[in-house]
Amino acid sequence: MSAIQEPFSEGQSLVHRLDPRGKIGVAALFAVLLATANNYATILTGLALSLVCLALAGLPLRKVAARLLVVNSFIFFLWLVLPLTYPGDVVWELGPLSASRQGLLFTGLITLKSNAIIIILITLVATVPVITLGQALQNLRLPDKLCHLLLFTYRYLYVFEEEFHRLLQALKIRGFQPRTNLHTYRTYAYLAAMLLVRSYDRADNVYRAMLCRGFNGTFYSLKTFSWQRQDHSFLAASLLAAAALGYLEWLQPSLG
Amino acid sequence: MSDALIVLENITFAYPGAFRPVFQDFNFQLPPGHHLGLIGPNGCGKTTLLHLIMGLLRPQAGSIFIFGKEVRKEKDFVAVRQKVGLLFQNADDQLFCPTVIEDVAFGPLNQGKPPAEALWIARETMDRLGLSGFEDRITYKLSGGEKKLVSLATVLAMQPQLLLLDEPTTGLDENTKQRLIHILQDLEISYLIVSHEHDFLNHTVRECCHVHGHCCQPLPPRPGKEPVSTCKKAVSAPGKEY
Amino acid sequence: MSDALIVLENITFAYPGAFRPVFQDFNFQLPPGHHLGLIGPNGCGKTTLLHLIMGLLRPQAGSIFIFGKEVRKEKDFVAVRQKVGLLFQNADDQLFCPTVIEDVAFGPLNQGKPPAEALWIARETMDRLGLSGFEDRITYKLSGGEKKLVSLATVLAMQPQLLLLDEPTTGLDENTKQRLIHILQDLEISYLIVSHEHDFLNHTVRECCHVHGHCCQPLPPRPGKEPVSTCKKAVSAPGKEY
Amino acid sequence: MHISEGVLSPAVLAGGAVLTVVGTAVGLKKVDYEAIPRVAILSAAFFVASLIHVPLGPVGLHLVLNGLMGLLLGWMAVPAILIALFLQALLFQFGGLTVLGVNTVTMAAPAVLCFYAYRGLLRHPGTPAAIGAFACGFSAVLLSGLLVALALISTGQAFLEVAQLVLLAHIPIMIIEGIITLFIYLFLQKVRPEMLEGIYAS
Ligand SMILES: Nc1ncnc2c1ncn2[C@@H]1O[C@H](COP(=O)(O)OP(=O)(O)OP(=O)(O)O)[C@@H](O)[C@H]1O
Ligand SMILES: Nc1ncnc2c1ncn2[C@@H]1O[C@H](COP(=O)(O)OP(=O)(O)OP(=O)(O)O)[C@@H](O)[C@H]1O
Ligand SMILES: [Mg+2]
Ligand SMILES: [Mg+2]
Repeated sequence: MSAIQEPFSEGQSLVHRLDPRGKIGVAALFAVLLATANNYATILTGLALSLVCLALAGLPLRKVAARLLVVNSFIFFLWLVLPLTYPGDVVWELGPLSASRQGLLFTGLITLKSNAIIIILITLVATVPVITLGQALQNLRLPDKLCHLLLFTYRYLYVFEEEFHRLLQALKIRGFQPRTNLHTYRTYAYLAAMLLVRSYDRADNVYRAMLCRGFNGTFYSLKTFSWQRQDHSFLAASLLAAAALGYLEWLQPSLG
Repeated sequence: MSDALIVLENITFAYPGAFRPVFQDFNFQLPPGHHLGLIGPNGCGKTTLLHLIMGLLRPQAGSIFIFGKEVRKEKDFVAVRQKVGLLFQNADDQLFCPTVIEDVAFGPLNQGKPPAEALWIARETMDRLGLSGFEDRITYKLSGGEKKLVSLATVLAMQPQLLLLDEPTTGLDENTKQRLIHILQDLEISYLIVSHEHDFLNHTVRECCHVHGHCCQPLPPRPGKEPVSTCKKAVSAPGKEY
Repeated sequence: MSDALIVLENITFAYPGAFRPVFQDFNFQLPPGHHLGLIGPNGCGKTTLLHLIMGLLRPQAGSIFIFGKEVRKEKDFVAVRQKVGLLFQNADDQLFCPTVIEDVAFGPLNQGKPPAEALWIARETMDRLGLSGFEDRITYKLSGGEKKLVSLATVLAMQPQLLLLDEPTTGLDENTKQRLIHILQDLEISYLIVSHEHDFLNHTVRECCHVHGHCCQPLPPRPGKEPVSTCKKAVSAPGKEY
Repeated sequence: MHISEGVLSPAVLAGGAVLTVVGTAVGLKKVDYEAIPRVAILSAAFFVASLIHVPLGPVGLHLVLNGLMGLLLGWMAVPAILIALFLQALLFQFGGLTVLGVNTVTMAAPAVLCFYAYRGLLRHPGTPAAIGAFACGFSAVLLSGLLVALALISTGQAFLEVAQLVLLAHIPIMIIEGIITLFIYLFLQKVRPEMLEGIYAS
């Protein structure tokens, strides 16, 4: 029912069982490597690696594809503009429009890069439930306050999403139909404002509840992580792969 | 049967992702001029039933007839929502305008009434519920009971022919409950009340009906002054346990 | 009087910006070993009273004594909150940790217990309430009734000497209410329940008390098997109308 | 508007990340423990409000509301926006990890700037405040659009036309955000003026 879901966090695959701290580190490393890469060889290798991970994670491919489709809308928009405006050798012409070879290659590079990084994000980070992720980030020494902001925000996301849903239904049963007019904008503004007012008061109550339970400025975490042999192997393999990507990117003559 | 206000035939409904359906081949009907109580344990699907009637949820199978006409598409339900009023379980979900009068006039405005007429209808409805003087109160700051009554006003302002009330008494004090009972007793339209409170049902409806997984088991009205047992008995009937 | 668990003397309290005070020269006391019900119309200040006792709100005038000691400053109230548990009206306000076990262990950890002991206490409390197996459930995914019981566990895990419950039954079905009644009947500590539901109060407390603007009008317990009328009568007593 | 992964140059990504770290540090300093639930819960409410589809002719636009977030939270809007964007990246894969810094800057910098720019105007109730609220919503999106364009152009001249189109696409959003922010402001002023206290703080 809820629009906010974590479809990838449930599963029993090898990828799901890895220590989240290792997965976060490796995902960050690969995301940065690929984001800085400019070489087709590097990026194709990266994409291949990300697809291997995807296969190992055993995620529902339909859902992954649906996500990728939505995410690629900005990239699609780039395809409409970049090849036509990028200077270079013309390979295609239609009236005043002309596409350049360099433009096509460049846009292709961006597309592959973007998809490779997103697949890594899906397979390594989205396979961790947000709650565990918050605890892992805390374990990785991110500021305490930031981690708690994350966990709190996530906790109340669902409360507000439900409230929002119910308010939308209230609009419906009172004959509201969205149109392009001021009445519609005012109604939506009221809806958002009502959510904000309630959230503000709820925050007061939550803080009071924390005080009642003896809160004195320290958050304790009960979550313990255990680093296992499979995590060692995963880290070692990832570092090797990263080295290979680095070699392709910086030590190989450009193929692109 | 064709004169029943609401007919649900062989409805199957499951929430997406839920592991079993709330309703399976479910049947229900509300004859005209009736005041019906609907009871059943938490999670048996009472709220879901009302939302199905209003088209806020759509069944996976089965047909719904409202005022004798089958309703299927969003367009059909838009028309239904003009004639059937729903009072939500939680008044906070129903009120979202800054002031009471804006909230009550919202429905009539959506029905295409000109602002002056919408305001007039809103005032008139509020008078009827004893809410005159509340026009410029901030809805958010009303007490629980006042919120409930204002919600009822927002629904009645749309001049529905049928009213569905989802647990109208939760969190209300005794006085407000009494006021609600009087208001309901004075209404000329049919209504259907979901409630866990038997006392309240005894004063507002003459028949109760118990929601099961497969049908809505009607409990015939009893003559005499003591319809309490009707509702009481229904509760102790074996329900879908959670 | 000095052995009363809670004494409020001539309390005046107004919300900032509100146009009249909720309490004016208000007096209240809770004798030890008592199970007291607190009733009154919506908005009469029941929730406010509990928040004053916990020091979540501060009165503009008057004194509060808890366990015979006057409490004034934040430091005093920090000590009070170790001994008095408050169950909030809304369970979503009370459960803010990601998982159930973390939420239940949050209080003991803040009391300075080492993690292992805190966990043990949390498990033990949950067992007592029939919640074993819920440890790793995500709090926001619990049903309404489950949320209420887990909230109660978070409060009991702090091993309070006195429990304040703010409308613990809203929206609960008959089964969950019964479970709550049994849990409360088995508790050895004093408690105070705010509720609009007389049935529930009849099973859990022997005395009721009606909150007025100026005092909390106690209604003496009646001997015999039918304490219903105690609570029933209180309701019809003239309250502060809104 | 989220920028996708893989588009921007390493220098721009790094710049965004550094600015976000600094902004978040400043913001977190201002968040005391009492404010944690408030910032988080407002952040959740904003996340949900951004799910509202506002119709404009045949298309639906999502609300951004970063101007309003600035008004209510000041500097604390930076960590709040960072968290909201991180969750969007996780749950919907909008934006991403390496662009998180840049996306945060494009949303949060206008929020903080508008807070300081329009605070004065908003302190005068009536028409000035109303104008201030509209301008706040309007210019926050305008600035966001400009920053997105700037990030694209700094990556390479090739993105000049793309940046222009992005900016163009922001124009209708600006107007709608202005109107919506105005109505929300009026609502809050009437219903819960305490929420706007940040405007009066020195
Ligand atoms: N949005 C939803 N998504 C998934 N399941 C839901 C949703 N809403 C309700 N349910 C489930 O559907 C069933 C019926 O819910 P419904 O709200 O109709 O019950 P109800 O009879 O109104 O209960 P109550 O007396 O508590 O109001 C329950 O098991 C509930 O958990
Ligand atoms: N945060 C607040 N700011 C201003 N006024 C408030 C606030 N909270 C409550 N009030 C007002 O104070 C009065 C007492 O409220 P309180 O919540 O204590 O009532 P209650 O007896 O618990 O009612 P209910 O039975 O509805 O829970 C009400 O008139 C209410 O409108
Ligand atoms: Mg219900
Ligand atoms: Mg209360």
